[in-house]
Amino acid sequence: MDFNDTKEEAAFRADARAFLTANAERRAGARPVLRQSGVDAEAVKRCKAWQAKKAEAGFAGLTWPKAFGGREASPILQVIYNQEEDAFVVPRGLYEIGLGMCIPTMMAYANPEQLDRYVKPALRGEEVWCQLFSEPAGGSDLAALRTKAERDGDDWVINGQKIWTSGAHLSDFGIIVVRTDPNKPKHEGLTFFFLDMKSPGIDIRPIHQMSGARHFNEVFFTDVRVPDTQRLGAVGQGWKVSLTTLMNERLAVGDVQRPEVDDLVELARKVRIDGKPAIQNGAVREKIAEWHARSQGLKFTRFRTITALSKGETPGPENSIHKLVNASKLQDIASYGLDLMGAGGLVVDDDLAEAYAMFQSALLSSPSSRIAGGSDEILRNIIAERVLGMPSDIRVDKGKPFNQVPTGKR
Amino acid sequence: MDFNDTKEEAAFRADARAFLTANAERRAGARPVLRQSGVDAEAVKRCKAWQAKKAEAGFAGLTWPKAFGGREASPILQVIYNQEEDAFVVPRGLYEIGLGMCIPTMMAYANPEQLDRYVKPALRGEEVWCQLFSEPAGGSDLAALRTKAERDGDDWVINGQKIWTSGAHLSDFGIIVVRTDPNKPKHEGLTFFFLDMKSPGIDIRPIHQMSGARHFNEVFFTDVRVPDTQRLGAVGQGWKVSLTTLMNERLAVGDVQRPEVDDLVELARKVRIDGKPAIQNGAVREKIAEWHARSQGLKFTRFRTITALSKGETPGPENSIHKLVNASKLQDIASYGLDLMGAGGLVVDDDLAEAYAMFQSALLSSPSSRIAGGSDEILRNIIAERVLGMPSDIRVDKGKPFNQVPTGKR
Amino acid sequence: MNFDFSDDLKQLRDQARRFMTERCTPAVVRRSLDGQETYAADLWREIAEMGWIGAAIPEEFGGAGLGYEGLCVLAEEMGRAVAPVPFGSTAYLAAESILTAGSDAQRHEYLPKLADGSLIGCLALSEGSGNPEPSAIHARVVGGRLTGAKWPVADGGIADIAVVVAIDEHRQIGLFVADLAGVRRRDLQTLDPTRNHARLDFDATPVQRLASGGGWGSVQRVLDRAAILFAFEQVGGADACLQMAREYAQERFAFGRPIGSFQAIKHKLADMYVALELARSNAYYGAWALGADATDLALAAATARVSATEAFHLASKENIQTHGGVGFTWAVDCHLFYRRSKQLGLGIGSAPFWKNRLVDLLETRNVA
Amino acid sequence: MNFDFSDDLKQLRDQARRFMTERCTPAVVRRSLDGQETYAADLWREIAEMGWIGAAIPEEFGGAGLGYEGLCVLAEEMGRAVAPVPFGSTAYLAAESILTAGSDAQRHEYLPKLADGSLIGCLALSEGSGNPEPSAIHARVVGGRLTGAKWPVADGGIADIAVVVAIDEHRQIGLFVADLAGVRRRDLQTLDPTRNHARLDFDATPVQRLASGGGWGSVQRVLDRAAILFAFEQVGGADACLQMAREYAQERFAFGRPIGSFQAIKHKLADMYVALELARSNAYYGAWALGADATDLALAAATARVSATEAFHLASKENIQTHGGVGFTWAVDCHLFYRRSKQLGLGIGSAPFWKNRLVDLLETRNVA
Repeated sequence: MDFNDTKEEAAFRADARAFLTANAERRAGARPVLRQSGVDAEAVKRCKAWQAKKAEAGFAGLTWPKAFGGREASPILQVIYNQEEDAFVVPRGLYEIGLGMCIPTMMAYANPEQLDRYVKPALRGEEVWCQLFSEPAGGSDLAALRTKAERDGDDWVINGQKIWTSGAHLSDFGIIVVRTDPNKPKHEGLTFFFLDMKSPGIDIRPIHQMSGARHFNEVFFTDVRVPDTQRLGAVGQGWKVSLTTLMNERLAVGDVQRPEVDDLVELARKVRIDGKPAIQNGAVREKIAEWHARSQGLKFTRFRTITALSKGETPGPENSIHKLVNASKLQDIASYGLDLMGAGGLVVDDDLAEAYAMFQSALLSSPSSRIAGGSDEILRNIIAERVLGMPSDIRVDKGKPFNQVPTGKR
Repeated sequence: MDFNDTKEEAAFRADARAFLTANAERRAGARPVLRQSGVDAEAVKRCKAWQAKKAEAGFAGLTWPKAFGGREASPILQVIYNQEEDAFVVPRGLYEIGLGMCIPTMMAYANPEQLDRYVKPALRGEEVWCQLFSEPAGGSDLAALRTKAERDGDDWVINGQKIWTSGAHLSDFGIIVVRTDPNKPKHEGLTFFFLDMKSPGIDIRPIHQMSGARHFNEVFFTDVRVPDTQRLGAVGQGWKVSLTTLMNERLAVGDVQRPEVDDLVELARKVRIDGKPAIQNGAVREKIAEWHARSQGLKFTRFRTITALSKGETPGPENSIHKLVNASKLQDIASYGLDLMGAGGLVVDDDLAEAYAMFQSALLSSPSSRIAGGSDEILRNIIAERVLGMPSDIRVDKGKPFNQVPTGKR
Repeated sequence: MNFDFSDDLKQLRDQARRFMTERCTPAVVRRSLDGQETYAADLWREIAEMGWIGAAIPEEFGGAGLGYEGLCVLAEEMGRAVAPVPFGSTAYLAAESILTAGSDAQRHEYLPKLADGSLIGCLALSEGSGNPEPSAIHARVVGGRLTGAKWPVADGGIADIAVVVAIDEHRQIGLFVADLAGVRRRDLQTLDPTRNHARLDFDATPVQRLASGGGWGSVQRVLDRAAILFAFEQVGGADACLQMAREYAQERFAFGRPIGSFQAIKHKLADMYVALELARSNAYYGAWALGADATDLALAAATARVSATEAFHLASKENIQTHGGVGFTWAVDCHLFYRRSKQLGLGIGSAPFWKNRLVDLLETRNVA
Repeated sequence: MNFDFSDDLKQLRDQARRFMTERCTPAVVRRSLDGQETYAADLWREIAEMGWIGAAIPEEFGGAGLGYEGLCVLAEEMGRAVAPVPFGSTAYLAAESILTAGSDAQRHEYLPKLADGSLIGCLALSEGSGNPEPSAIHARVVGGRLTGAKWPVADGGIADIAVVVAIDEHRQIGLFVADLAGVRRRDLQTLDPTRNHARLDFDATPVQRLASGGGWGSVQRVLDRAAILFAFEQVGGADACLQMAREYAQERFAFGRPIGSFQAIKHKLADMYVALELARSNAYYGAWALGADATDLALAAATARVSATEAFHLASKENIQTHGGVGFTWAVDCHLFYRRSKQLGLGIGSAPFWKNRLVDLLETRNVA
């Protein structure tokens, strides 16, 4: 075992740090960066400027082919860049899905002219992409989507509704999977496209979350035309293409969410139990110890994944562990921190709330963490089936034409 | 709300207490009564003598019809008798299944001559009964039993194996459910009998549990003949009869298992953390509080059930709560108590172990509590389906002939 | 033994449930959530007219004299409806403080007006972060005048009077009644906007001391009694969450079947049910202890509070989880319960506080 | 970065796994369980011959000089096989104590014999109930002679030498080596009969002090280092349980389908897997810290210990649960792991002890 960089890695790390030092501000103080309300117009400008700079310097799309502006670097260099970037304040939240999921799908399925047209502008941040998969009736059953596309000459005509689309209102293009044959079984009647988000007939409405955030959207399609040339993969092969996209989702690693254990330690030094700092209380200590062990376990599990990556191995669904453990831990730490504050924990006013109100904020945002991008229950299923080889759930819809599968009232 | 006895209840309570005071020793000291190794020959004698005395005095079969030696009393009187008996040392473990499950089933299905022959001897403790339902291949899927009975003249001939039969080696008679038609779906091919446990062809072998206990048995049947007159219910109606038996199982309330929360409090006063009694440690206190709240919740839930009973309502599967909560609590308290003892917690020698080794003993017996008589998982299913109205699990064996249902290697 | 509410009280419960279902709809709750109103004043007036605020106040002080079991039954329905009214602050805290610690004159002065809704009451205890404890009380009464900041005070922004925990000239803890007219107040933003919370800045405010409200014991006594009533509100809220989750799980399909047919959901609901039933049983015992002024009232209160806080927290968060994506939207009602769960769970001391107190009481009992 | 064992060590692991699978079968373990033998002496001899006991002992003291990562890899396999041998007592506790606290002469005297299996070692720390702490040490050395009772001592009944924690004439804690020939011992009955445990009654037994074994710090240092090796044994045991449960769930049918197709079982296994992977990752970091003698070794050790204890406890009890009825029989092997889980979990201080220590270290680190 060895935690040191190789010579090549060290050189790259120095380059990255030099670039960041020259172009960004070092992070200081403990105030967490919260992304409650998504990205506003000002933030969009900052994001665009930063992405352009990053691409210019060759730090965007590190692992991508050189032909597309990348460096064909090992994934470990991406990890190193991320580690370095974490120490700086840089604008985020606009390109993760486009560059992490949409463009990789394009690279696997689009034709050379299309790649020529779309990849570099995306990399330079000039065009923003979103992903249109989820639907109201789908939920955990992602493939149970009903938005339909019907062939009309050289075009397809899309009608229906997508939901949970991050950044739809800021996007230029989107990738979408739709049902083109409802008489086929669920996974077989789907087809995949990319489309212009400014097309006539697209109506985007932000979703107001309980946390106050509004970065997800509902997207309604009324007779939206997409040329057949923008189809990715064969007709009826949409599910296969979607899996490519989703595979890339699992590789993307989320932000560190606050409060972390250290924030709880900080709080427990400050609030008092029976006149003494809470951190002296045995119950508080046990909880801190348990969450610390879990945090460290996740951190080192990621180190093991990075090691596997750098040896050219593909990390498996073991990564599901990360979100499964983290989301509940966040909710539990948030709730427990508030318990330590007593009634004062209710208050979120800036001038009165403890710890920048991050515990309160996490209490309200953590329920979505346990659901979005694969619920706790789905993640446990994934681990049981794909890692441990358990049989899949009994599928009553298997092989049935999609339009004959029972549906509920909700 | 009122915790006082009615006049009738108070009079009965006084009677019961007088009977117990005259005939049994009051329980003293904290040493728990453990039933690790079942009932030995000496204990059988004591059980028989006590049951005879109880029946003589009219405290056995309180709720049974007078014709069978009962008092036709309200269930609340049974509860009162049990409360009183709990304060005395009385021998237990031999009649619970016979009187609680077997004879009630007989009362529902046997003919008058049979009841005349069997009920009173059972009530007086002269004859012991056992219940032969579970099979190795069944487990939670109780009805998936394979022991078969074939008609031969006026008899049926039984071949196969039962398991988890409490007290089989001490029993005179047993009730048994067997498969009489393997071509019918699982629940439809069963038939129910009672039989003489001394019949030729019955081979009884005790099961050695991890806790050291041996009160369960395997029972092997080789060409065991049972007259058709000992059939209970119609041919093919065995499952329906079994449900009568099992319904009575849910009404039986288990012994209080030690260690209880008070035992943990006692231990926590004695063992030390950082030179101070463990009970001063915040973590220990939180756990005690949580378990106390759960214990009390169960106690008062039982009070609510008793109230319902005394109003003539039938308690529902809500009773499943009791075993579900208690079994895990027992395992958790046992494990935590040992944690407080540190390495010393390993020791079970009588002269050195803390608290009569009841924590160690419970660590080894609690796994069976979480499984026997309905596993945690089955109990959650029962609560979800029968109390909360959730749909049943998808049944792939539904309607299939039993001999075509897939089986595994174990 | 009869461990159940009387038929009369069951009728009261059914009546309250019907009334709240009709008048305290989610739309009403959301008017407070969205800041259109500070609390549901119309609803509050109707509740007052029915005599519910004074359910446990003896008739001689203008109450309905239904006893504590009556108040418990109503509390459960307030919780079930996430009612945006100062019911708990007025009935469980202010009125109870005055009833248990006030002189006869004080009772006659305040209780009839609290009972008929002409005064809203609150308890001003907290001074910022931390659970209740004597050393955290700095507000001080000198010469009958109170100075100090109290926050958050539930319903402090809409209350007419506050029962204030403060220290006197001799540094002894006492309970004091303050008229809030003229006191500087500021509404606070909190996790649960459906209940008003304020910061009260007392500056030589004239107060009168509750006759027997001396020492931390008198504060704890108020909290103990309130804990049982809070437990009923929490049980009501938890029950509502379980019912929402049940219905959703039966009606929502995934993979061609109701999600309630998946064991992950079934077992989650079973766990919610188990926690709720344990909490309900402990709350029932608390109701009895409150009515009978039992010797183990304090232990019964701590036990009920610990169970109920756990049950509502579990039910409110797993109700969201059962709902999936829509569960965490503003438009769906799940979060109303999740917020209220924390509001009730922190309000009079959080779970760690009550667990510690429970063991204090267990220790005393076992020694005695 | 390379956060994985080297190919050489992976080979060692595979070799050890094959060897243990073949030689340390359940039948061998059961000979100790049933009391037919105190420990698997033949197996122990073979383990010694392969040089595993001295894996981390430098070659100059007769060891294999594989470093700590080598010992970690072997520890995992001992845990997986529930090995009924004094590996931990000899290699992680006795040899490590002497290596880290002994003089050069002491190292030369004992380590080669511990490494080649001619001496079995143990650590005599506990004096009855309670987790390790200085005030619980009463055994006393006066004039080079030790008096006091130590129990339970893992492998104390079969060991040749013990490293004993005792106080000296100046009431200072020290580490002392005692030859156990002639010391009165009594084998104890414990939760895990597959490991020997004894009570040692020292009565003016001659001992020699380990040169730098002074103060509680030296004891804690031994425990810290051992905690990482214990964590690997626990990870090995937890992994074995998960594999058993997996296989059973795939092969056992109920209601016409493998029980592993029910979410109740799937999600249980997923939870076991998650706990195991977190524990494994923390143990890996511990292995690195041990090899590098890192500054945060103590924190890494406490973290690894907390995770591994939790993972093995969970895996061993839920493996039984997955097996259903046969799971709690004597004849099926599930209980071997359940017993060993508690043996390893209590042996060098239980979870509460290590959680408290973890936070001690966090506090120090955050202040620094």
